[in-house]
Amino acid sequence: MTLSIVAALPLWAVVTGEQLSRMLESLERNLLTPIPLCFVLGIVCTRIHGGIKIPKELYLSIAIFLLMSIGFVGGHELAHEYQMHGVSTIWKPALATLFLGCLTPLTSFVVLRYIGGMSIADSAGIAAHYGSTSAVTYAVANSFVEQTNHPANSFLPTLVTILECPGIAIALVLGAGLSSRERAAKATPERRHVRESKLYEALYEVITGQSIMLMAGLLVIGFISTMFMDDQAFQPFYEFFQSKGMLFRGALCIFLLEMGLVAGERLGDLVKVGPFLVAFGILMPLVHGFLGAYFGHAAGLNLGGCTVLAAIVASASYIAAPPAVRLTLPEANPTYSITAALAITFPFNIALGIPIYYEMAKWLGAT
Amino acid sequence: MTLSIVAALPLWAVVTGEQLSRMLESLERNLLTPIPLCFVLGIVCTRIHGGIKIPKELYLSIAIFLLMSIGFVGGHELAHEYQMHGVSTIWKPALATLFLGCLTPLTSFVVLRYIGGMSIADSAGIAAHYGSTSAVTYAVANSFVEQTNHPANSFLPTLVTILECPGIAIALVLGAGLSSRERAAKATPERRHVRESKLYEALYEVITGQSIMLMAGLLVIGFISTMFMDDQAFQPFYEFFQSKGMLFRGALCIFLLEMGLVAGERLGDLVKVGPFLVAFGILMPLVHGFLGAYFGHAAGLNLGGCTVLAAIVASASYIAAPPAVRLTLPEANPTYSITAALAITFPFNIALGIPIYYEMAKWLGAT
Amino acid sequence: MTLSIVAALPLWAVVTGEQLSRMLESLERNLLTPIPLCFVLGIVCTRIHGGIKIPKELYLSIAIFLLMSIGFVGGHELAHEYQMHGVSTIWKPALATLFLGCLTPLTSFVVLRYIGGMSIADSAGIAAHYGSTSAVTYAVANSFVEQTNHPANSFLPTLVTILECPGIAIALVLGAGLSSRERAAKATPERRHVRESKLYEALYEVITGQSIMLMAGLLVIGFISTMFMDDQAFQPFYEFFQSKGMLFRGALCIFLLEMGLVAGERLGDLVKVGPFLVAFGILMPLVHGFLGAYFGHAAGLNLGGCTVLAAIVASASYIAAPPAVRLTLPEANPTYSITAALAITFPFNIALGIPIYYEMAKWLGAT
Amino acid sequence: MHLYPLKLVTIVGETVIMEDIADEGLKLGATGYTLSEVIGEGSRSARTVASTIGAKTMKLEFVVPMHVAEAILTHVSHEYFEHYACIAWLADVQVVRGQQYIK
Amino acid sequence: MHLYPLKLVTIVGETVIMEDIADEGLKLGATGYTLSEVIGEGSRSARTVASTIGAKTMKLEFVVPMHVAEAILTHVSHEYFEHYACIAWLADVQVVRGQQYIK
Amino acid sequence: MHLYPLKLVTIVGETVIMEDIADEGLKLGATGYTLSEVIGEGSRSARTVASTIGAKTMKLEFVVPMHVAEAILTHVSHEYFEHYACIAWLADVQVVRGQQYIK
Ligand SMILES: Nc1ncnc2c1ncn2[C@@H]1O[C@H](COP(=O)(O)O)[C@@H](O)[C@H]1O
Ligand SMILES: Nc1ncnc2c1ncn2[C@@H]1O[C@H](COP(=O)(O)O)[C@@H](O)[C@H]1O
Ligand SMILES: Nc1ncnc2c1ncn2[C@@H]1O[C@H](COP(=O)(O)O)[C@@H](O)[C@H]1O
Ligand code: NA
Ligand code: NA
Ligand code: NA
Repeated sequence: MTLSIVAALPLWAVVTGEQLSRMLESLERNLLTPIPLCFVLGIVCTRIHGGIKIPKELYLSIAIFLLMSIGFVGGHELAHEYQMHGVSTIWKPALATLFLGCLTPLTSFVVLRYIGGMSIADSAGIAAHYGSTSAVTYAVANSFVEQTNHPANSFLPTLVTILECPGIAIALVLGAGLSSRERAAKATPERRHVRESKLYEALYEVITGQSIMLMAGLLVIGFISTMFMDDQAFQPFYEFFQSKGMLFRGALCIFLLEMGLVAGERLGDLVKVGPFLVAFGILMPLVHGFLGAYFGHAAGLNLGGCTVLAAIVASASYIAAPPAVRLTLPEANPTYSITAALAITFPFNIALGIPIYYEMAKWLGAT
Repeated sequence: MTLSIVAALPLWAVVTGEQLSRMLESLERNLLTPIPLCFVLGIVCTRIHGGIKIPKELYLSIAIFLLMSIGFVGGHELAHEYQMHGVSTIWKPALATLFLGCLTPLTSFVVLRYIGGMSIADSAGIAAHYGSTSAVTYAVANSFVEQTNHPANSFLPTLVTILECPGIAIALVLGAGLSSRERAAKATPERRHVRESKLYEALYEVITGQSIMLMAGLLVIGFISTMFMDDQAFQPFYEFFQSKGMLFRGALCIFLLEMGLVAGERLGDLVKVGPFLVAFGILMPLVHGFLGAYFGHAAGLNLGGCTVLAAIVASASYIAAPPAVRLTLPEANPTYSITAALAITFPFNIALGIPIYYEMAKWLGAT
Repeated sequence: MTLSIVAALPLWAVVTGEQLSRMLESLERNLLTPIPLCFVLGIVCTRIHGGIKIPKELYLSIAIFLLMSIGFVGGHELAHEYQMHGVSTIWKPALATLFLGCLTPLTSFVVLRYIGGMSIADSAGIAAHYGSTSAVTYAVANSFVEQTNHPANSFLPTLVTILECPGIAIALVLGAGLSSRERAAKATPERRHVRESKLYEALYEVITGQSIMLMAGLLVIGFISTMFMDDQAFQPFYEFFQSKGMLFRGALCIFLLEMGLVAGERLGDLVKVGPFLVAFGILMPLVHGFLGAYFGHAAGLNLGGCTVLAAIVASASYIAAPPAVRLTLPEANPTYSITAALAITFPFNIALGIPIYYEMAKWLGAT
Repeated sequence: MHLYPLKLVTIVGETVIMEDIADEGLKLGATGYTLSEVIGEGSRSARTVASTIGAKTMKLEFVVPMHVAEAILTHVSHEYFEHYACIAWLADVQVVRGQQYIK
Repeated sequence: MHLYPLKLVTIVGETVIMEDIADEGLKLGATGYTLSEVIGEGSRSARTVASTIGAKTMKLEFVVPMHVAEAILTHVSHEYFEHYACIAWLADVQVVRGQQYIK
Repeated sequence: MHLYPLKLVTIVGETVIMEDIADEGLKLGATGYTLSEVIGEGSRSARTVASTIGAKTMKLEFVVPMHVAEAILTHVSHEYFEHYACIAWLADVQVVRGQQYIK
């Protein structure tokens, strides 16, 4: 972990002149577009106690649509990739992603527990969030690289799917294991049993959760239909789901408006979580993002691909992780993890992180 | 009823060689597309206790959109047909459909009561479901024939609207009449009166129910606007509602995902309903489908039209029928009717039925 | 006030021959299109106790989408206007709109209180509705003028935003002020204090309400993104929100269906509100519409622009106004204001008002 | 604060009958009712994950004097208990300005 | 299992005032509240099929000691009963670890 | 009209645990339950305007005999009161054909 921080340092030393101005420009191009502006509108609205209320069902429906889209388009692109190259181009990035999915909950846990001095439950709980990924961050990163004319490799949605579960699972097992050892003395056997069954339940729910089922399911569906349908019949489905299309982009705007409303509310909790967690919510993604770009580049991803992989590795889950953590590690304070993931890391990634990962990837030599 | 089974028999005798392989191919073309695959995803998800949850409001909104689409496009096509041929091409298929709408609840009731030995209330309740139709089966059948390049006659949506009510009404009246005669001895006059008023209420609710109001209403609206608006102004409305468009296809995917989730749950009830009802849920649609194709052909429908008419006659309602039956025939066990309609007949039609009806129509000489 | 009625009178005297037949024709072109027909379907459905039920969340989602669309497209057009002409073409219409927004609650109040003899609370409550505007009436008027090939000036959505608040605020302050003076004798100081705090609360909620936040927010977002994004990246967002597009038109159809369902229910209350309010609900919009067309023309709007401004000035709010009035003027009977706004003025504007305002604008010389 | 003792009648049952019961309650003497959507599981009704088509459940409450409570419960028990999934109970409540809920 | 006797205050009324009443209840001494959407019909409020724009109704519950219950009911009765559609009642409940709901 | 005295157990708490508690209640002897979505504020839970991601709350009711009520409340109090936001209370009710809710 400390190693990777050291590895990241040089990057900051060399950020100068031209690069900085290019970053500012790409920042502007990234920020002054409807998607992040809707997020800002949401925050502003909450802070001035404005009246925007997105019905829960609209939010959930958009989430379903976005996950299905990412999966379907991913399956479609995967089929093309597979038809052209077999699995030769994919297996390395897939392995790298799996590795990153196992590494990031551990780096997060170590930093939180040993540098931040947080409790086992809190450390593991937050690590579960940072070990998983945020599909919306993926979508925003993806449209960023498309706007810079460096579209990511076609199989990136597949990598999002791979990154979804392992991090949460590892952090939960770690947290439950360590804290049960701590409690061992006082807990009755019966209560330990209850705890364990909740852990299995939560793990199973993570693995078969909505995000995974929809993304992986539609990935398979997109793959199969691309293989077997003729183009004309496939067209309307592709138009409906495609991530450059008006529905996806428009849905993202509304989704980010709601995310802004929620994040705005959480801003008040920044004081409660303290300066360490604020720093963690910004620096940990930078480290993870660097690792993502580094291993993505090593596995052969292009510039867009490295950027997007960095963004999803750096992102923190706020949909799948919270209920799983709440059920398994009830002593963990949900305010910490949700505020960090949603009010710090998410806006940081959307606004500044993605252009930074892009520069990182460039600096690493990705093209 | 037995007559029609006899009439259907020869069909099976001649299914050989080339026809079978053609059916397998069309099956593949039918099944390996997003719409049925989403249904399968829903079933798989429920069986493994996965986490997909479609908000009720999204489901209802999609249902509203689909019904409006079917009506609007139907009205638009009807206007074209009317402008070209007057009512000359339409009245025969319309009459045939009405006849089938009155026949199918009776065939169903007779089979259930006298072959299956089910109670009056259960027989009538299930007959109400099979006498009506499923708009989603229509939509899937319609996209099937479009994919085979044999689009159905333009006025098929009008026939769906005609088929919606009569079957339910006839079955409810039959069931209420017969079972009240049975109960006559023990029932007090006051209770008989309550029963009757519930029957009228249910009948009225069927006739003015959401499905009918939306389909018939939008049919009229589509008809009028086609007549009076110029093409350019009409265009955006047509794009929104059109059944080949991305919205309709995409909405169908999400709808079938939810149908799969519900059907998956009902699969557990297959044991409860017993082998007779499972057989009924497969064979009755085949018989009704054959009748649909036969009378459709006789009334002059084309190949696609016969197929779609067969599919909607063969389909069973699971939206309009259940509450009407529950209110009028409370002794009927809803598990029987909903499981048969939703977990047997619906998937059977989607997966196998439609290609079979297509072959039937072909075999009958439709082109 | 009486002055403006006098000013409107000549208009009626000159409606003859050719003009009338042209109005009938434009009426037909306006009425026999899906949007008003969906409204009629909703009314018919309610009156015959039909079963159409639009989920509340779908209605709210569509409202959000429509407001965002109006704002976004407005911002986009404003940016173009601004790039070409600076603020030179806009400031006059903006001032005229602001003036009308302050005038209409006063004209309404005076008519209701002194001609209609209604209570202070009721007069102010209804005036709050008529002082604000209905975004859906805007949308319908806008598509009307587009269909007549006289599209409104590009900055009309900006004027809708300006018209949203002042009318409600003025009427509430007026009503609260006058009725508190009346009550002064009997009210305890503590209760007066409660009343005042509710007034401030309600005013703040009007100014930061959902309609304003979404319209003004997206106006800014549309403006900024038009300025800073390149066309290709902007395209999908524009397609999603654009008011001539299929999503906007289709969403309007569903929205008007629900409006029809609600208005149909309120029709029964027409008897309760009495003939004066029915007349008010038709004549007040004609007066306000004339004022809108007049000042719009004076401020340099084109024919479409005058028509649309007249329509929005003539329209009455039924989303933002009701809760604000309920909270501030609890003695006001909500049946009066909502029935007038929703069951009289809204359908009158949709069906007859808009073509009349179009003729008014033409008669005033707008081109 | 003057409170008046009345009865709170609560009925939970399948959606298809609940609006009818609400209307019948008004006819039997209630001055109003409160209805809400719930998720229920009982001897005859099962909770279903996908609640879109599966049996839905509603909860209905009446604040009424004792004789109206009895009339409602008797009616519901006779007309609906046999064939529909439902449960009904009675509780004591003290109602603000309670006399106005007696017709 | 130690249970502590407290009062359950239930208020059903039009949505526009219910969040205010919830906040006022907290100020009058309640430690929390539970709010839910319902459909209601009463002497001043009518059930409307299309509930999107029509008057909506909410139900609000407080678990509180008697003196807070009285304060809340008195407040609601004075401030809201005259002009708004609402009903309020009181019931006896036994609360788990009930002391923590007394401020 | 024969009514049978039973207990109404009400538990309000964060959504993540409520389905589990419902199932555990059935195991402890309840014959059914009624669950609904609410909005809640308490000492450990805050009402959030944007309820999409924030902590959500549910209300759960069991109609049960006294010994089952005690078992459920003891269980909930031991397993959930420490770390989760929840409240639980008991009330007396008279249930129509109440014997059938005793297993
Ligand atoms: N013991 C119980 N406690 C609370 N609610 C119950 C109970 N039994 C049944 N219910 C409710 O009443 C509905 C119908 O019950 P049943 O007729 O037993 O299927 C269920 O869906 C539950 O919502
Ligand atoms: N007798 C009653 N029983 C149950 N709920 C009632 C009763 N009367 C009124 N309500 C509720 O209280 C709300 C306001 O009642 P009201 O002020 O009578 O219009 C209604 O919408 C109902 O939800
Ligand atoms: N005094 C109270 N009265 C009514 N409901 C309460 C009360 N306190 C807590 N609740 C409910 O119980 C939930 C959990 O409370 P708590 O554990 O205090 O945060 C809250 O979200 C409320 O819905
Ligand atoms: Na991550
Ligand atoms: Na049928
Ligand atoms: Na106005």
